[in-house]
Amino acid sequence: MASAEKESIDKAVIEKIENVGRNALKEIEAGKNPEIQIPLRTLSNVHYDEKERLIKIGNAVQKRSYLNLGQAKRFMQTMLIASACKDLIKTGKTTSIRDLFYMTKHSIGNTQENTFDEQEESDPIIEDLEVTIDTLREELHLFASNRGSLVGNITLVDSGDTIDCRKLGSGGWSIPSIVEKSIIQFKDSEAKFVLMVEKDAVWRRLNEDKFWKKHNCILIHGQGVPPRGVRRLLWRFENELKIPIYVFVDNDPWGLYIYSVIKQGSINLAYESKRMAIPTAKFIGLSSYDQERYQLPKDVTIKLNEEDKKRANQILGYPWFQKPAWQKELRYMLEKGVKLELEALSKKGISFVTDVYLPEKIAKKEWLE
Amino acid sequence: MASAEKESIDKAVIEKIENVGRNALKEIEAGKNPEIQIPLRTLSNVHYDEKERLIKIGNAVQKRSYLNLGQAKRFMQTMLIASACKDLIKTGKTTSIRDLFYMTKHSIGNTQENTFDEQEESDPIIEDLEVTIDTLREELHLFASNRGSLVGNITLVDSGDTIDCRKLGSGGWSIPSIVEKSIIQFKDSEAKFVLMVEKDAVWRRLNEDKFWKKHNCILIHGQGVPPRGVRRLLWRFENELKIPIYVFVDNDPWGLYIYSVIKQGSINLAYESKRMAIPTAKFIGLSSYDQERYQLPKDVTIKLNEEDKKRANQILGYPWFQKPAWQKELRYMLEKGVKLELEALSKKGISFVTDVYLPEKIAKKEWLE
Amino acid sequence: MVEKELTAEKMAAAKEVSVAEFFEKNKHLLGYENLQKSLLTCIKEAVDNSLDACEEARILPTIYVEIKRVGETGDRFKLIIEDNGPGIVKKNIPRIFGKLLYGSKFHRLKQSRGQQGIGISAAVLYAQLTTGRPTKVYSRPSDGFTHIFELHLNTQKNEPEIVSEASVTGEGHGTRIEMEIKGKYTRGKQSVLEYLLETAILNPYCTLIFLDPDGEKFEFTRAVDKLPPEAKEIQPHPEGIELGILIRMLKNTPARNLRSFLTNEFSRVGGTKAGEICDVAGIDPKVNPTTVTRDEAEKLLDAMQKAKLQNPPTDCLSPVGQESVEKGLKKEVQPEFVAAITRPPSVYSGRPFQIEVGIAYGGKLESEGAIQIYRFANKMPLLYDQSACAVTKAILQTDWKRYGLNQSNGGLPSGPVAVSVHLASVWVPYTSEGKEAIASYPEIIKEIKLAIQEAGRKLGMFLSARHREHMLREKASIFQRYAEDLVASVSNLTGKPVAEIQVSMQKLLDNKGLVVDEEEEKKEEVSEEEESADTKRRKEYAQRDAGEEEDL
Amino acid sequence: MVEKELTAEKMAAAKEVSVAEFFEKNKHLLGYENLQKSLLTCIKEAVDNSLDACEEARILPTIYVEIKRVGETGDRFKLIIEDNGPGIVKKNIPRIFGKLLYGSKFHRLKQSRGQQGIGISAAVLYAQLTTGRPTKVYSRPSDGFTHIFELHLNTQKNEPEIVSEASVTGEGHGTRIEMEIKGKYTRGKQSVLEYLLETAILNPYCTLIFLDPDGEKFEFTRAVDKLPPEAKEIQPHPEGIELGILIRMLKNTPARNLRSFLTNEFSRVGGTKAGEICDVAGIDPKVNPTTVTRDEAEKLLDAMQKAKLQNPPTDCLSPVGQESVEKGLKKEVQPEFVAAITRPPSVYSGRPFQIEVGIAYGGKLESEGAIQIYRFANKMPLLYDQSACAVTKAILQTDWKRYGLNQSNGGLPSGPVAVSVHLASVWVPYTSEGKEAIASYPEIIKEIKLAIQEAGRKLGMFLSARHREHMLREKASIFQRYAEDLVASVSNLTGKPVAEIQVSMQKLLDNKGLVVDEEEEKKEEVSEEEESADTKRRKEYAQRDAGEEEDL
Repeated sequence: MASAEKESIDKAVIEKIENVGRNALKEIEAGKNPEIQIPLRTLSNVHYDEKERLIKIGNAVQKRSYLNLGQAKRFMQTMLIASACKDLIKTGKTTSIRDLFYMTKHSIGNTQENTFDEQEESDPIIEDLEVTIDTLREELHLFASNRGSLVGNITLVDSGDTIDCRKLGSGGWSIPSIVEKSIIQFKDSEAKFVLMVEKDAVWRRLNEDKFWKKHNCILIHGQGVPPRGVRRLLWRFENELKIPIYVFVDNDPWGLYIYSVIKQGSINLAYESKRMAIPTAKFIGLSSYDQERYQLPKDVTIKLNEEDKKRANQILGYPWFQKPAWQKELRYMLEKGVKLELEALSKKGISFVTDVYLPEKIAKKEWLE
Repeated sequence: MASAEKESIDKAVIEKIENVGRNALKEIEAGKNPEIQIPLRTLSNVHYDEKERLIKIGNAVQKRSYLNLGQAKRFMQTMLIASACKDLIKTGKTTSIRDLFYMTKHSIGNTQENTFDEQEESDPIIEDLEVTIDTLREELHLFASNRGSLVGNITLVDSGDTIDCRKLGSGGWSIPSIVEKSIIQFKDSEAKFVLMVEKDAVWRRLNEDKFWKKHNCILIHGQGVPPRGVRRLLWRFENELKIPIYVFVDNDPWGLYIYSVIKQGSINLAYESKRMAIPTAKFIGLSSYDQERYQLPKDVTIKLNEEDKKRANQILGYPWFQKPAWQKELRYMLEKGVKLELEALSKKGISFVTDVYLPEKIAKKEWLE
Repeated sequence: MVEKELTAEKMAAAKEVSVAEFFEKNKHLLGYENLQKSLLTCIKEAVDNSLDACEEARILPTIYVEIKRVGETGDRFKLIIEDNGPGIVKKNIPRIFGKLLYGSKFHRLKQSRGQQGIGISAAVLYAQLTTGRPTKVYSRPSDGFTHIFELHLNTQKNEPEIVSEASVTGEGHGTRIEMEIKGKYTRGKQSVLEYLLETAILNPYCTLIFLDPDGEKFEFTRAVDKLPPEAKEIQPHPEGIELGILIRMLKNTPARNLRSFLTNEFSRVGGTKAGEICDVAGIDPKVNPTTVTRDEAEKLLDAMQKAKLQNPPTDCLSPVGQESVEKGLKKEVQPEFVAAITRPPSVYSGRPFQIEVGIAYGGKLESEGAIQIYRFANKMPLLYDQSACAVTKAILQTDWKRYGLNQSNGGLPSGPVAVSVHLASVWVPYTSEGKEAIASYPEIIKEIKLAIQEAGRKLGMFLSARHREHMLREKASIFQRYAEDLVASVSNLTGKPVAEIQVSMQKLLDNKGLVVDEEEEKKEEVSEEEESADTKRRKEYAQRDAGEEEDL
Repeated sequence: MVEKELTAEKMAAAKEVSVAEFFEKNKHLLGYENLQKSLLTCIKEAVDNSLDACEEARILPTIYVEIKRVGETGDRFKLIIEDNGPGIVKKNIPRIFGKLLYGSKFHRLKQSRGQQGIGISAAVLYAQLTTGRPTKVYSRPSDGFTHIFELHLNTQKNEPEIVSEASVTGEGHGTRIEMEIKGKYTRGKQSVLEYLLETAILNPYCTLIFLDPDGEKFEFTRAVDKLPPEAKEIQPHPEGIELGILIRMLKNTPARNLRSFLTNEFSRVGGTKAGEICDVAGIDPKVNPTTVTRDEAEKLLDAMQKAKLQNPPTDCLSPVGQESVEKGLKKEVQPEFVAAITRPPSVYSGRPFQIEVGIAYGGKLESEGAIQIYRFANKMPLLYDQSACAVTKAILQTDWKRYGLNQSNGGLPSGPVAVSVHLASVWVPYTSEGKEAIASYPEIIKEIKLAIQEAGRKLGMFLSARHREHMLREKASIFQRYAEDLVASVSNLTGKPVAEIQVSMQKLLDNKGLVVDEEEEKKEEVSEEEESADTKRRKEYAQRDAGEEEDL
């Protein structure tokens, strides 16, 4: 680990965490109701920055105070999490958010009540802390469970180990939750682009066909909505290697939303958009128009269910979905009433996706931006 | 790929698949109702072989014929899948079971009906075919989605690439679905045992603490119930490297069942037990007795819910759960009415599991067999 | 505080009230609750009387009904009901229409629509109360004249008041009534039209013509040229007698001794039985009935009810008959299938009754929602209070799934079905004076259920035959449907050309496609079930953590 | 087939039926449907009469009720009802008990329990019908004697038959009735005990003593020493008059001219109004009423009903009063809280009525299941047909959640609550003669709902005060509960010792813990809500594929 840099970050973060406690203490000693102001992570407090093409968080805050029936417990929990994070950083360990839940869970005094009952309670408090002191999850020495794999024309250094991603066979490299420079460094890459695939089965097909070798690229999947680690890695590829990111997802509202999250950021992590969103990312497929374009048989389509339709209509209304091409794409999907999964391309032959679809799309620059 | 061996396997499998079609044709031409006999994969048709310590499939079969209203469609589907698998092997491609679903899904004649509507329909047919012609999933050139990662004191060759698993940083090697000798070879291992962990967060903690280096082992997680690839890999480690497999799971009926699956096989894949079950595998934790043994605070326990209790009572009745130690373990869990997750160990300190728990268990040989 | 106590003397200003005053004040008890129901009740009383009179005179009834709007308020109607019945002799006209509780049917034990002598005079009372107008009656009793009366009802005296009276020459027979009332005309459920339709369903031997206030004409034409059998009057049966009634009969009998009292005034009591009864009661059969004391009467009643007597005679009943039930449903409902059952007579509380049930299926019947229920008592449709009626209860207690219909737990069955249930009895036990629902005597419910079951079995046979035919066609088409893919797959697996396999396949289907051994089919299903149980187990386990597969 | 046509002459054997015969045959219309209900009806008719008589005589009622088993069949009972009322003068006794439709209350417009003069004589008829026994009446009408009669009712004539008669010296006043009937004694819902309990709830100025067939004694003791106000008799109001009635009144009036007819025989019609009405109708006010024609009467009625008249006088009503409603519920239900409302009188169809509502909460009331409903009409409990009653409908139409109770959609509210609703009126519109449910006139439903709302608001205030108190206590304990962990965390974050922070914290809690500004609290809750909406969104999205987190 690049320890000097790491140490200075750790020190700064501890200072910020301690400030939270100091402010509370000041108010308690002054006989005031102690209060924390937490930037709001809601639809109403994010906006789409047209210039930077990012979702950004606004200035609205929620106040959380102790002497308030609905907030007392959460106020205490916030301090508890802050205190635990300080300890974590001090001992130089990194742990999962589930671990942190167990570390801070205990019964309160002599009651039957616990500080936390479910991880669902502690996770949002961690996010609250991140956004309040403007610090990354990773800087708090925390990670979520990881997902996603990588192969391709690049060599990485991971915690000091050199990994040649051209030689990882069928499995590939598991992408960890924390991919910051202090842990992962890039070395020796000839890749011309990154192909980010929603699903691992398709990734596997592409890897088996050595797509990344033929087309000289890095192949990544995030198994659904890509976790922070994958998003942050993509961001670093784009920024450090200066290569484009192509996103290849199911043709349904969820797939398109994954693309939007990669490209523009998400509501919940709007405060991290600058460090995670990639405005130049390109949507390579599946498009609602691909069925006609590639003459896919009708029977590979799946009817949109109520949830799909609801979600489609919901994201149609988001300010960052107002680009005419996106609206057209989504409305056409709703009009046809069907969705397409990536696997549907297999109908045209097992390696259709590798030999025809992707090369054509990239060559023709047929993507949604 | 070790192509000579592979080719001869492929040829044998194709012959077996074709036989299914030939038998049907013979009956059709003889004016008889064509029928397939499929070994039953049910609780009633498996037994526990005390000697081999494996769950084995019995001789009962279900008959599936075409001229039977309830079976006609499934009979046709079975032939359809067999035919598609033949094509797959002939073209030398490997694909996911989801891909196979899409490849065989189409509308029937001029009707609105499809050959398959959901993957849930085609998956059991694939299993039927496997067991009927006594062939592995992998030999049919099929894989399910993969899960699981590996680090440790071993070097592997994966599809020709040499991978040093000591140098995979925090991410590790993603374990593919197919780990047969023709694809993965072992090279250069000093590991003294394999530690199979249920959860990736714990695996990550152990990897960060370089547990595998300190204790000279291979570290694997299967993210829940280990998929075929992980089970087959464990089996090969045990058989080829002659090192013990330690299983480290949550203390709940599901965790114990994962151990049983690894050790003795499962009902549904009873016909594969010989190639997947590892009777020497050892249950290292968490045990219901660990709470007292390691003085874990009460508040890390979680109450068993109704499903947990139902499952516990169900597996208590399985013939292969009749060993007194297992019964005692499960009954004590029910009696206490609580379960423990692996993360609970963090209460004793972030690296308690690495520094204290596992070394002690292994040293004292305190495991359930 | 001390209350001033009044003496009873001051409160003694009690006086007698006429029954007409009572019902004038309580007209809702007779079906005059609201304007819509009042209009229907007036029509119903007149039409029921016409039908009764025609049947008694053995005339095939033809009845004309007209409703006209009067004035501009929208709530005034003139009603005209004319029949081809026997007419009413001149001297009886005023009291039949102008006096409550006057009639020929009250004391008779014999099936008829009207029972109390209250219906038509209550309509006259209602007309007078709401519009002040007298009711006009034209009667031609085959005496060469038409007698025309305009009548009021004096409520304080419960006696008719004749406003005008005339007799003109006129041939033939029949009765025509004209009255003016306040009311409300509607269509749909519980309307005049529905009442006439249902009347036509169960009384297919009558013709009904209806001219509604909008000038639309409806004709329900006779489909059967035979009247139901004539009902005979009978004596009461000991089983249905109460002590108070017996005491009164003993006091009023013309019989000279107890034995002849018993044999003459009760049905099913012969000389020997009468002797036995007196023996058991310990009373001399020769004693004068008027001297029997209350305590003796009690013993006598006990003995009468314990004696093993035959059921009462059933010629007092006039069922419509299986054929007419069927024909009525056929002509008005136009279904695909009809089954009807007339049960043998039975008895509740010593009173004979008989159940007839018709079930119609398909055709013009609505296939969505609950089945249609037509309820009849003594050939009259019951339009209100369906849920309180014994008929509905019997239908709810029947397991209709057995007969091939859908039925949710505790609910009415659903499907394109109409069920008509007719209770014929000398005394219909209504739950209220509005004559809207039959009380739930266990004997009655039991008989209705038996009749429904008999007819239901016929429906079930019809439906299962239809289903079997459908299944056979379905079966053939299913085997055919999957054949193409099956053949293509087998061809790919074996290398044999599709065309050749196709020929063998078609031969197989033609020979065996429709005649698979049922026993075999069953056995195979069992193992399929077992298979799905395993699938279920796997799914259960998968619930633990969606996305995890056990070992797929 | 040719039918033989009978002449009308042969069918003319019509005859008159007495009202007693009618009700003997239709006794279910009067509440004698089954043995259990018949027993209750007999008791009820006697007790209601006793209460009416006492109130009219301004005597605080004390009523003794006894039921004894007779014989061994288990279905025979002797009923004894004795009161301290004014008694009945000797000459009236036979007809009050032995003649239907005889009484002082039928033609009066004034609130009382009995209305028809049918109740107690129907009980006598029922006793005679089922056991043949006469009813025995002891009356002491303050004339120094006790008059003792044994009575039957001659049904054919609807006249009393005196079996025995005697007068012995006896002081004081009161009436005692003894009758023997067939019946069935039960406890629980719709039982005699329930009837007496509910009577005691709404009539807390009476004392009831009951000895049941098992010898158990129940006493419901007077809690109020004041009778409700006496009801006065009034004239009818033009709004409630029908044309037929008006015509009859015109014919029978002693008034010499139309103007005085209008002012004398109707309430709220003064001389000026009478003149106006005649003007509008176009009839000379000096005309003799008996010469008014039907058509003129129609115009007159129209004018009367269009004239703007005051509502009818309301001294014909005798509400129990808010205080008594409260005291009655308190003494018999023993709740934690009671609220009662007596609404001002209102009018439906020209008839004055008044609603009283009491709501009891907690205490001995059952906290599981639906609330208890007590329905009363003219101070009498209604035990049957709850679902058909206007009271139930009004309760269902009320939004009880507003008053702090649970209520599922379209259902009765639940909780430890009893609601008593009393309708007092000169004419209670029952849905049937069994006097079991109040008909759903919109005016009545509206008044009931208003009364419930008024009382409900009081209940709501009580419950929310209780809730607030509970919340304050809860609040203090919550802030205290989390303080330890909070202090420990802050100490770890700041390095300040726990003990020191603890002191500041405790000071803060003591000062501010219970007095947080409500406005502030509200504002903060809003943002918390917004936050949870976001969480919800994330969860929705997570549903797509369980196990996937968006970006955690």
